[in-house]
Amino acid sequence: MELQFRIDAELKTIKIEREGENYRAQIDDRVYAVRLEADPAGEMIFSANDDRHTVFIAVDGSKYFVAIDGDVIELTISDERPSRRGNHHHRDDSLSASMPGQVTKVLVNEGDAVERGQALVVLEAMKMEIKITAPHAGRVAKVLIRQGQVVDRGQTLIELAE
Amino acid sequence: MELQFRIDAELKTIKIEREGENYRAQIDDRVYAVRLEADPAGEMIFSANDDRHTVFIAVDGSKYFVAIDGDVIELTISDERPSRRGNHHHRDDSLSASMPGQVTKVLVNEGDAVERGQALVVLEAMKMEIKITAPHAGRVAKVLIRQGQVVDRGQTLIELAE
Amino acid sequence: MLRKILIANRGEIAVRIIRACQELGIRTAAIYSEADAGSMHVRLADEAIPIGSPAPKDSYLRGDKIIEAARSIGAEAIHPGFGFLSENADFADAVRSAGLIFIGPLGYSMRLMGNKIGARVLMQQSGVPVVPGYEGAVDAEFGEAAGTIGYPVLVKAAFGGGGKGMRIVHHAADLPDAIESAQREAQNAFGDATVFLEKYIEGSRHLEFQVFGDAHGHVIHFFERECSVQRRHQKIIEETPSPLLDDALRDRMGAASVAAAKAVNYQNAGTIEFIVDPQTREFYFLEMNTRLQVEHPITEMITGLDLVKLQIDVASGKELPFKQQDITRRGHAIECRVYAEDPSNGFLPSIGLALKAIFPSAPNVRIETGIESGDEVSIHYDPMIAKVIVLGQDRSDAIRKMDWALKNTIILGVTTNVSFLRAVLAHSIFGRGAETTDFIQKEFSDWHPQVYGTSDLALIAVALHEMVREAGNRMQDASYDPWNVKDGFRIGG
Amino acid sequence: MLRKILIANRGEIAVRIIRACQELGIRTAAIYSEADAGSMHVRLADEAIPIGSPAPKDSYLRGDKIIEAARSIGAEAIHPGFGFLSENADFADAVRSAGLIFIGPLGYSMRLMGNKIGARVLMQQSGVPVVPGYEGAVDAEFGEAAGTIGYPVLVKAAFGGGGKGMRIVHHAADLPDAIESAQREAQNAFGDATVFLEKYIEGSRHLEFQVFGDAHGHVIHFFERECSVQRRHQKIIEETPSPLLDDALRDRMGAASVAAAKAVNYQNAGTIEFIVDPQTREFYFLEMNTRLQVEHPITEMITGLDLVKLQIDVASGKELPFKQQDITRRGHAIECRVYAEDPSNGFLPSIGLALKAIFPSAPNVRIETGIESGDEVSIHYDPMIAKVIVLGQDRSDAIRKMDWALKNTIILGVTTNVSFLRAVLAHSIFGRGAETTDFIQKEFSDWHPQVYGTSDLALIAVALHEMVREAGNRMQDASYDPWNVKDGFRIGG
Repeated sequence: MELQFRIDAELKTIKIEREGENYRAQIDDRVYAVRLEADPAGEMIFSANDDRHTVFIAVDGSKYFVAIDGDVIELTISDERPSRRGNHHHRDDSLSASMPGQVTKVLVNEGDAVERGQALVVLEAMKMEIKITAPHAGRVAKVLIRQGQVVDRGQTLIELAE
Repeated sequence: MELQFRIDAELKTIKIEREGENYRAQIDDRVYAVRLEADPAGEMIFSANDDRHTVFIAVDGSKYFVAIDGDVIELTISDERPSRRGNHHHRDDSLSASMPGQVTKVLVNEGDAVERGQALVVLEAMKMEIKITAPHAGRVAKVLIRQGQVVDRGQTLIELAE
Repeated sequence: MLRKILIANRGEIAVRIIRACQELGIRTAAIYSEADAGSMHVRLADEAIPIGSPAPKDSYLRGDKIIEAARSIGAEAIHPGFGFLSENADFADAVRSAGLIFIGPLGYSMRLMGNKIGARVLMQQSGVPVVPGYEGAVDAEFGEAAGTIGYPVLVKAAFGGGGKGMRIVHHAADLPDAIESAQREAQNAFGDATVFLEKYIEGSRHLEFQVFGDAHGHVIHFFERECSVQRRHQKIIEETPSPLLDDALRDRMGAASVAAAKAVNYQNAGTIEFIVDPQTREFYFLEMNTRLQVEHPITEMITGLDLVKLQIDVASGKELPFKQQDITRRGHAIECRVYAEDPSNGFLPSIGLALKAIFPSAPNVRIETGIESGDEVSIHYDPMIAKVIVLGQDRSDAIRKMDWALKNTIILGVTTNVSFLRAVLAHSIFGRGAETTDFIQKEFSDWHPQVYGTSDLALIAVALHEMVREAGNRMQDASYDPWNVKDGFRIGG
Repeated sequence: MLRKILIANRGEIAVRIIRACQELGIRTAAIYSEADAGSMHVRLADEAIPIGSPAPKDSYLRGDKIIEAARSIGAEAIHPGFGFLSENADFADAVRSAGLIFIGPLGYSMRLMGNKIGARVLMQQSGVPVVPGYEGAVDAEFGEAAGTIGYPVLVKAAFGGGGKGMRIVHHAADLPDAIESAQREAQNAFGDATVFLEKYIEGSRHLEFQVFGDAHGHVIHFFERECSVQRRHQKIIEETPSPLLDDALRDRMGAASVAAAKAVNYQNAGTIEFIVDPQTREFYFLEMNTRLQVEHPITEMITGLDLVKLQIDVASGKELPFKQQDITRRGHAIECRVYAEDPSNGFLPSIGLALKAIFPSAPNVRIETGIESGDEVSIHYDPMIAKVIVLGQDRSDAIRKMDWALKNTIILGVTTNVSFLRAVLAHSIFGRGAETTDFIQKEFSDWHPQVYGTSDLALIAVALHEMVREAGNRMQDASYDPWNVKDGFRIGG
């Protein structure tokens, strides 16, 4: 099985195959002999090249959250499979509200060129403001909301073009 | 839905029906208006005639374990449905080892009449002895083990006839 | 003993109060907004009453509905927790007018302490030092007063809180604008434009003393809490004892705290907040929090007391069962607040489903939380989802234990500050107990989580997970495949 | 500081030691029998080494394999826990001969205390009172000695334990038979037929003192534990302080405990067990347990110490970091042992799958367990599956808190003694602190769980569960039904 994930911005590929009772995994040119020791619900103990690790995994659609040695890593699977939930997901080029709230500011217009990390929209809920920023440089293709509007979680706010 | 359970030796019948969003349950002549409030995995909060209860449920084949207000109650479903696990179960008239161990004593012979609660077989494991007793009065139909034999959990030791 | 208490709050503090009541054999009633229908405090209470829509002003701030609910179910007392209505004097009065017990101080005490200018004056009269400042009413005199105090100065709203209506002014030229904008913000936020001046003490520390009064005129304190580790004016790590204090200073501040509480006839649990200048070791009264504090567990850890049980006893009219000299402490306690927020992105709240929430269990590790795996972290309320509290034999033992506890605090699905908290604990300034209120801002403005060499392991874990799941699916599919159920089923159905 | 420790044990004590090591940054290696491959201590350790088949003699008692394992993975020390090899002097010596640190006392001390006759003599020489008795070697003199002691007397095996080789004799006529059968049983069980006599004190209490020695000649004690609540000679509830002791008697027994430990050059954690006659308030040395004790957490709760960390420090050669007068206690602690056993059926072990194991989390409630939901409770090992420990402000607060904690200890799938423990806590004899070692036998021989009015609720719960499951199944079946996947699929496949 070959799987592709994004971690932060980076695209990573892992090949994994059964090898008798165990597994063989390859990432770039790094090869790991993997042994699954225990697999209670959502927890997993495995050894990779004889080092033992306990990880906790949670899945939300195409997103995987992995807790390992005290760190949490978020991976997004990037193959063509339909997601198991079917909602909450949006294409790469649209930006959605990460929380329900009120749009207090729209900082860009359609056609604007934007930098990676540039603030596009400000949402407010309770006493907190949240800035929605551009995940990559590009051009604003569509602005789908206006100031003062109340939006739901997951609602698309802006469409970006590469 | 009508379900029959054994609690200790007693046979109990409950009728339960949907009633809009809620349920109506009847046990003997006692009627309960039941509302399911929450149902996280293995836990359940419901109100029966407006009294609120939190219960924990675990199922093992035909056995149900229910923790309610600090007590644990064991119920065995007694309908004809095939069990979901398919093993671990034995008919009413055979007695099986409740633990793996060594048979240290066989106290009855085939054909013996036995009282309810009478010790039939003694098992030993670690430094503990366990007596296997008759669940009801009857006659020993078959003795399937001999002294000194090592038995597995669930292995049938004795068959009783009513 | 009370028989039934309504808890006018939600989240971890509601859960903590419910558990104390369960121990005491007191029945509990929860209230909940529509957003909280399935949440932990609702699941744990004996009864639960819906109180309105998610916005706090329509639910947890609806004092009228809450009092009505308490009466309708026969509760004898209301515990306000912290936040929401806990420092609302009108609510406290209304609860008492309705013939119920309010588990907290008198409305009278709350009002005196709620007005920061009045409180400053009262404290000075009671011999409690306050930050040098000016609380005159004439705008024209502010300039001269600021000159006398010495820049930088702080413009603060009389009825403010949470940093609103507050300005730091470094130069005399900026003062008029700062006063005007602070007044405008205060008017908007608190309905009162009154502001006053305080000297701004750079590099100061934030300490507080837990006080407790009863209805019989007794007030004692339960030592200090060091609360200097803050982000956006909110505490994230608290500890006790404070590494700054020696016994002499502790005694002086304790005596000042008791005097402050006595000045307002304080009853039940309260906290006197101080600013301490670590250079001069001078301390100044800042304000009083007239309620139980988020960080009360660290005081419980070192004193062995249960402050919530004590609140219930004292609210029922009992005398404090001990005197100042009976209160001893042992060990060193730390609390870390786990927030659903992103420390590498301005500590903005991160909301969503806590797919997994696993907390450590070990000797002298205490967890206070209002969520369990699968619970939603909602935008409507405070993003604090848990408190991890440890008691160590000494400070270094406590830090080590806290690091272990945080490493074993697994929250998946929402971004939290857990890794950040561990980084703060590991910082040398924190290590030598030298934290000041600007510590986080100065040392962690560029912080990002470091994931050394674990991304390969995460990939392997997820790939393994997919392999196992796929194998499981194949088995399940097979078992559900009608083609396999019976021979001869395939043709003709 | 040690870098890696092998834990030669299983279950909750292995888990507790692993967690202490994790806090200290020490790597841990677990060992496991085939029966324990997936168990909690194996999951938590950094490394895990299979050591043999399920029977203890083939795995957890295989000192040779364990030492070999420790050397092969580069562990510097072995912690034996309790039970298994923990009191085996030959194992302790072998570990040390292999160049490893044994986290426990010297083999020398274990041997002196392991011989009960020798220990009696040594204690008398050291001024520690022992139960009036007779340890002569000539059978013919037993009768005369028993007459002098006064009936009832206890015949005990010199190398015995767990009630084997022990007989209570009420009448002189029964003595010869009792001696003969005790000798036979002792020979079979322990390979040595030597027996001795002790006066049997009816209605006595069982108390013990936690002692700790270092390699520098210091020995101190950490107060007592009251362990009179026993079934089949096994403790099920322990508490500290003991309701029986006043400070004068506590000091005398503490001094005797330290003297006893010093008499055998005792190092590391140990426990001096006493019988106390509640009528005369006389105390008698019973035996020394030369290891950490199951109930050590209650001592930790009242003293604020971590005995396992202290064991590691002292075994590494460090001096005890405090003197007797530094040791203080606060509050009242209780431990309840949760056994997989049926208290209404002779406390026989009940083995099986712990389908669900949910433990309470609350301030001053500590859980020590080696199982999680889904784990097997195996016949091969001790049926104790968890310890629930609480610290209260006083005894009644602790009892109340323990009742709450047990009510919220949910174990489904195996029968446990949880309801029984709650019944014991609620008994008036326990309530007034008057428990004696025959308390359970006298008051609870006919005990059966009382399920008042909850069977209807259980039926409703299970019926609801079935309704919900059925509805879920219908949905799942539908989603897996290939007939629904596509129109036209039905005909011709």
